[in-house]
Amino acid sequence: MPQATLLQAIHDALLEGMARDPRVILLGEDVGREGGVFRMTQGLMRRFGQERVIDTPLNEGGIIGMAIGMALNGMRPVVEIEFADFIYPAFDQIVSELAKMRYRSAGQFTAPVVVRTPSGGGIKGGHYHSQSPEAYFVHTSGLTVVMPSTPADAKGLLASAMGGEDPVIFLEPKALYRTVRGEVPEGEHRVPIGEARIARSGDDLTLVAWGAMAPVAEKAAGLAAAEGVSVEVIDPRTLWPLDIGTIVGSVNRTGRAVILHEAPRSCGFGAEVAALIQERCFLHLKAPVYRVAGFDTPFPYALEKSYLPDPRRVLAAVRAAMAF
Amino acid sequence: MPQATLLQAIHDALLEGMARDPRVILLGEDVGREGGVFRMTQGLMRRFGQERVIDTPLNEGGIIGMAIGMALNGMRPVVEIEFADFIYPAFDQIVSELAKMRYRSAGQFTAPVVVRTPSGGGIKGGHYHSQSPEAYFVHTSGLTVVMPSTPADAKGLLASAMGGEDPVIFLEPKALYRTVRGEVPEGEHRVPIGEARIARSGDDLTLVAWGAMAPVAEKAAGLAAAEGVSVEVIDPRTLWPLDIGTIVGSVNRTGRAVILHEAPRSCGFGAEVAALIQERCFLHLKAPVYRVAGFDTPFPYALEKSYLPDPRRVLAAVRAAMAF
Amino acid sequence: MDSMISVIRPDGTADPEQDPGLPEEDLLLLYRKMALLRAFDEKAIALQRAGRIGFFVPSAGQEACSVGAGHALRDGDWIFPSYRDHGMALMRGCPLETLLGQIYGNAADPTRGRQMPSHWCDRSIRLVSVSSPVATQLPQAVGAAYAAKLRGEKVASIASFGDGGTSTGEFHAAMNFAGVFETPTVFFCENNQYAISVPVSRQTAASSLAVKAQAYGFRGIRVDGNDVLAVRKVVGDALARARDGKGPTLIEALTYRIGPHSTSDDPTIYRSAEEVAAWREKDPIRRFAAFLSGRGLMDDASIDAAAAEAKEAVRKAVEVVEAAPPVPFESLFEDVYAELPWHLAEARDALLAGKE
Amino acid sequence: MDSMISVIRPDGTADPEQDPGLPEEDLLLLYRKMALLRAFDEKAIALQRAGRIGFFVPSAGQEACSVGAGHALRDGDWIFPSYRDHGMALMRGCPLETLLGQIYGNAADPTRGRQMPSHWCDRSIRLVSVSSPVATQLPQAVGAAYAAKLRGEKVASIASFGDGGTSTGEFHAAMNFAGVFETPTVFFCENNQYAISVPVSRQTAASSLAVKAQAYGFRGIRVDGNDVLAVRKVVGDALARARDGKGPTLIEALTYRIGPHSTSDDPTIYRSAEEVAAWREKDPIRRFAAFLSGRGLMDDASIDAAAAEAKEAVRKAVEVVEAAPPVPFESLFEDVYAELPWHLAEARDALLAGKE
Ligand SMILES: Cc1ncc(C[n+]2csc(CCOP(=O)(O)OP(=O)(O)O)c2C)c(N)n1
Ligand SMILES: Cc1ncc(C[n+]2csc(CCOP(=O)(O)OP(=O)(O)O)c2C)c(N)n1
Ligand SMILES: [Mg+2]
Ligand SMILES: [Mg+2]
Repeated sequence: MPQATLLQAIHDALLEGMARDPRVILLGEDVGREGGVFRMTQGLMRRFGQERVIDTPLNEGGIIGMAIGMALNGMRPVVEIEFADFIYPAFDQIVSELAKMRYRSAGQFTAPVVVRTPSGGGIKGGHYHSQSPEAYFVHTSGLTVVMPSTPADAKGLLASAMGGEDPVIFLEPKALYRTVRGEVPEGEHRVPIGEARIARSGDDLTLVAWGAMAPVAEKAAGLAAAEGVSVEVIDPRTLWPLDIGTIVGSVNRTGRAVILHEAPRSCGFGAEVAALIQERCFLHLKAPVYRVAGFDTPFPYALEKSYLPDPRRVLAAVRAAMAF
Repeated sequence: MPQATLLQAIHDALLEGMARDPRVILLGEDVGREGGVFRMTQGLMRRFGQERVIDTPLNEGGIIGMAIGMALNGMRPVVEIEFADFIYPAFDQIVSELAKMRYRSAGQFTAPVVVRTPSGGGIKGGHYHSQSPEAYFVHTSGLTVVMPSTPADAKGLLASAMGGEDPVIFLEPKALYRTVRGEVPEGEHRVPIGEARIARSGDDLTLVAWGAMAPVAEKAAGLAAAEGVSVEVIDPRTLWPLDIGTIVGSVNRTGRAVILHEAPRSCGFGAEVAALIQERCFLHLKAPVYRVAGFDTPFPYALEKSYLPDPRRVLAAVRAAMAF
Repeated sequence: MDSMISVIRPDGTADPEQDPGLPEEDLLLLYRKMALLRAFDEKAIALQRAGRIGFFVPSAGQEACSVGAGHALRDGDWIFPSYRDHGMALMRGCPLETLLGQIYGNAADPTRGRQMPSHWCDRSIRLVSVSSPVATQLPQAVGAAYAAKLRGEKVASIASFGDGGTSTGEFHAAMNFAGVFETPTVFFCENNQYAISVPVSRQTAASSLAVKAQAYGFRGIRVDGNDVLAVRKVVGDALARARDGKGPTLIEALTYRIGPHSTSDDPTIYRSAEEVAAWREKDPIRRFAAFLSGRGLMDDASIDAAAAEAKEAVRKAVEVVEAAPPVPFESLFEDVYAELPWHLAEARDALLAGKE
Repeated sequence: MDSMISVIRPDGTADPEQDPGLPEEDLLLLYRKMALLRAFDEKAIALQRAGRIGFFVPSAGQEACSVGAGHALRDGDWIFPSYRDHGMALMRGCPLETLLGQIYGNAADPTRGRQMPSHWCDRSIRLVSVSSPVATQLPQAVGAAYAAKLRGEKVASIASFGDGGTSTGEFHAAMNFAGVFETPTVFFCENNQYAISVPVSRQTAASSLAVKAQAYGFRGIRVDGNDVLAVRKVVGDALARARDGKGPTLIEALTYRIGPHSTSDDPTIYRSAEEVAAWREKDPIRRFAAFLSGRGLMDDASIDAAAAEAKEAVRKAVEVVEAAPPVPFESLFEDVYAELPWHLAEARDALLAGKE
């Protein structure tokens, strides 16, 4: 299997999806002529024409609203929101429309739109080029929320999202775009929505992390191993609906859990995972479920490194859980 | 002390706040001539003039953006969003601007805006007149989130919000507007932000509930008492920053906790409260922290009664916790 | 652009310049549907007052808008209506029982009681599910039209909304996208002078709503919204242009909501009795009746008969719909996703268990 | 409305009809500030290329806009800038060290390294904190102006933004509110032809951006944005009208961004070399130099001297700012609320403990 970066893997999923299915349309700011600010859609407009790869005016609500209308009328739009931080002008279209269309029409109308957006920190982007908004979308009933951390998963999950019947918020860990490489199956490749990936097996503690925090978790697990602690790392990949079975199975075995994410801690998705674990694994837990997360501040510029969880902070939580 | 409904108490806080402080300005859709769709601001435009009680065009982002600008320039705007369900068009102004203004300018600019909005179900309003969006705002660093459930708290907390230096999302349980009455201190009355209220004392289990769920919790506590279970009911009043001390003190004593809210369960504010309790009270817990909440569906119209938690559903969770 | 197109002149005759020249049967159809719509609204309000339904959004006074526009639509066109456009649904053939089922929210409702009354939809006529948030349907109408254009279909989309809707961010986005992508979209603004209590003079300082089209580089037209023939003509032309690849149009239909904003509203707070009375004089149904009488197509007897017929049709439909059982409890958890996920299955099972 | 106001004519003389008639010292001040802005931008880009700062948003080619507008402002006026308006800050007296401190994000930054470079603010000149989300500052500018009007102060607010900004919902909201409430607000749109890679022809189908003002019932004006005197004149008039209670104005300044959108951008992907070269010919600084030379106010020597002086000022400021230490770690948790809440105190303490 060829090696690819996360960015290449997503690009390939888009290209192959468009080639396979004429209903697939890309739209967003700068996705056409420029090929996207991260060059994710480079070459696609030349190949598929400006009717199918659309440079839009600067209005995210318009982009997602238009995509919903396309989807109602049989297309498979894949939207790019330039940065996840700029998804808020479209929040109403997402929460009021995209998420509720199937329910409110009792299935008469559906909007299988995929909303791709670069998420998270790590590029010194400050407040507005670093946020991790997954919790907002997990809390919005009707949405599927996906966040891959490996190139193969990125390709396979995006293919599944594009082929599915439900709207998907597809969060891309921009810090990993060019920094991770991995084997990626050529041609059609699907990873099912709703199945977690066990990134590393272990016996003493379960560490749940997604997006750019998955490799941080793996590094922390390496540090812990050096201290004799065997950490299992689970990357949910699909944040919602969550593969709770895999997590509960692991925690029931290890008896300890730490959740790791970049987004601010309070009311983050880690709270939900922690709440679920303690509900379901109560008698197996030897320590509280700890959370390591971004701080409850806007995302800072100069102090980004202090803000973002690193393996040492994770290790401190692992130690605390082991010592409890 | 005179008796008042929740609606009257809020109205009085607005009226007294405007009379006391010429910097206070009200703005929103229909708040002027009509006095609001719930008649909350009735008579205020006649009294204070249409410069200070402003009927705005239909654009929530414009309303909150304008309020931010007023606040930057020394006013104390109090915004009404007609229903919490219509706050999403203003989500960008809230998340990107209101919540971050102080941080990003290192205190040079601040936006002490109060955003009032009727929240929650109970009026057969379906998808778009029933939502409880508190979790979105708790997860947004920089915001204070308040939700009273008694007339006295409503008046006192709104007065504190209007007199404070931080932006406040003030969620009003519309189901209680005219259905609860209580004593309300006359004249200036403040309830401090960040302090919970113990609505009922008990020894066996701690039940945390806010907004229109607080009276439901009290009813459930009554049912439990009939079964010999002594339930302590805590109404946080300020959802964020949360009065964790009061909750932890209670749970450490009772050893059991149930969280109750109307919003969809997953990634709701209940998840955060549950996560915090298990982190801090682990060794005292005799049962998992349970959650009773709205379902992870859009808010339904016909089946509203099945959707909204009622005392019997709460009682089932209390029983489960006691039997664990 | 601030002038207004009318067809039916004060003397009750048609302006030959603008007359859409509809065949007699269509003229009578328009009348019958307007009468049906009025009967439907009156019944719905009575049902709400009687506590048999919870809420309703009437369109009395605006019948010429939705019926005239609805008549101009063709099979294949997409409809993105507001909550005040059940006239379009009736015109396109949506059964009374579908609309009534929706406002009852029982098993007669194809949408399973999911939404508040007046938030209907009908896939078979491409009438998209009504949403409460004002104007969210506008960019969607542009997207549906774009898809049709991409596939080379000669169909258009119509988005309808109120004067208040023009202030939303969605209006701006949709108009701008339609202009840039030249989509076959008709923006149909029913300017009924108020957004709940806010008069249009406080909604915008523009000289008209139609003039706003200039900001997006396409045509804006003002039409007399109480003149069903004028609406039919202007919307018909705009749809034809759209289907022919000539791009979008904004239409401002000047009209008036005779009744309350909804059954929750008390319009006497913000409107004078004189103002309402003046507009009652311009009642679109009576005005069209006068025109038809002038043409010898109707007389007092057939006018009464049409009203009676409409009433009876509504009464019958109410009977059918009231007999339907409540929506099944389990439906609460369905249609959130294409397939029921584990967490909703669990929630349903727990609730069912607790119920026993 | 689609025509354009200029002052400096092709022959380098001023059109007496439009000439704002500034005193000589002001003319020279405008020139010096434009030269300073150019020197600042060149240095900042060099610093970014050298890895000494992380990012920068240049304004080269648009100096006449921000400097001309900045000169028209008075004490008490509010500024709601975009990330490309550091010229306004310079013009209003914001020290170079403040701007440079911000792009370094170290202890020399009054905003404590909180934001990306080019997101400055300065309370002392009422220049509000720049935000990345495009156009969010527009309704805020309306609110600040409303507050001033309510208190009877004779001040105005200016909001600046790009051609892309006109597509946002915030532009629509702000323009509409300003029209309805007749606030003393100047909407200053620097149409530099692109929103990153998207040309203005794909941003809107309108014949100009200035024409959009009609949708809101107030004046829209187009000005030559590479002509500092024209900008000074048009913005000055609009501000004066605003302060006098004559309401808002939309100004479209036609200009061009000579460099990349930001240091992260490669404009060669979406613009031709010829296009850029043609606009380089219209360089606002050289054009103004020609005018000043014609008036006998400058010559080659004083032009060179101004450039050298600007360079030296920037060099010195960089020296000062580079010497500053990093921002203190604890500041991460401050300014989220007026007072540090328990959960942030706990987080800070835990992190400090873990660090040891
Ligand atoms: C985004 C949003 N904000 C507020 C409301 C509350 N609301 C419902 S209808 C309405 C007025 C709409 O007026 P208009 O667009 O003129 O339509 P009309 O009701 O007159 O037909 C308002 C403010 C809403 N539904 N959506
Ligand atoms: C709401 C939002 N969407 C997307 C972006 C990403 N973005 C940054 S600048 C820009 C283009 C802005 O163009 P314009 O308004 O013309 O200003 P210019 O940069 O040309 O001065 C875009 C799309 C953003 N900052 N905010
Ligand atoms: Mg209206
Ligand atoms: Mg631009």
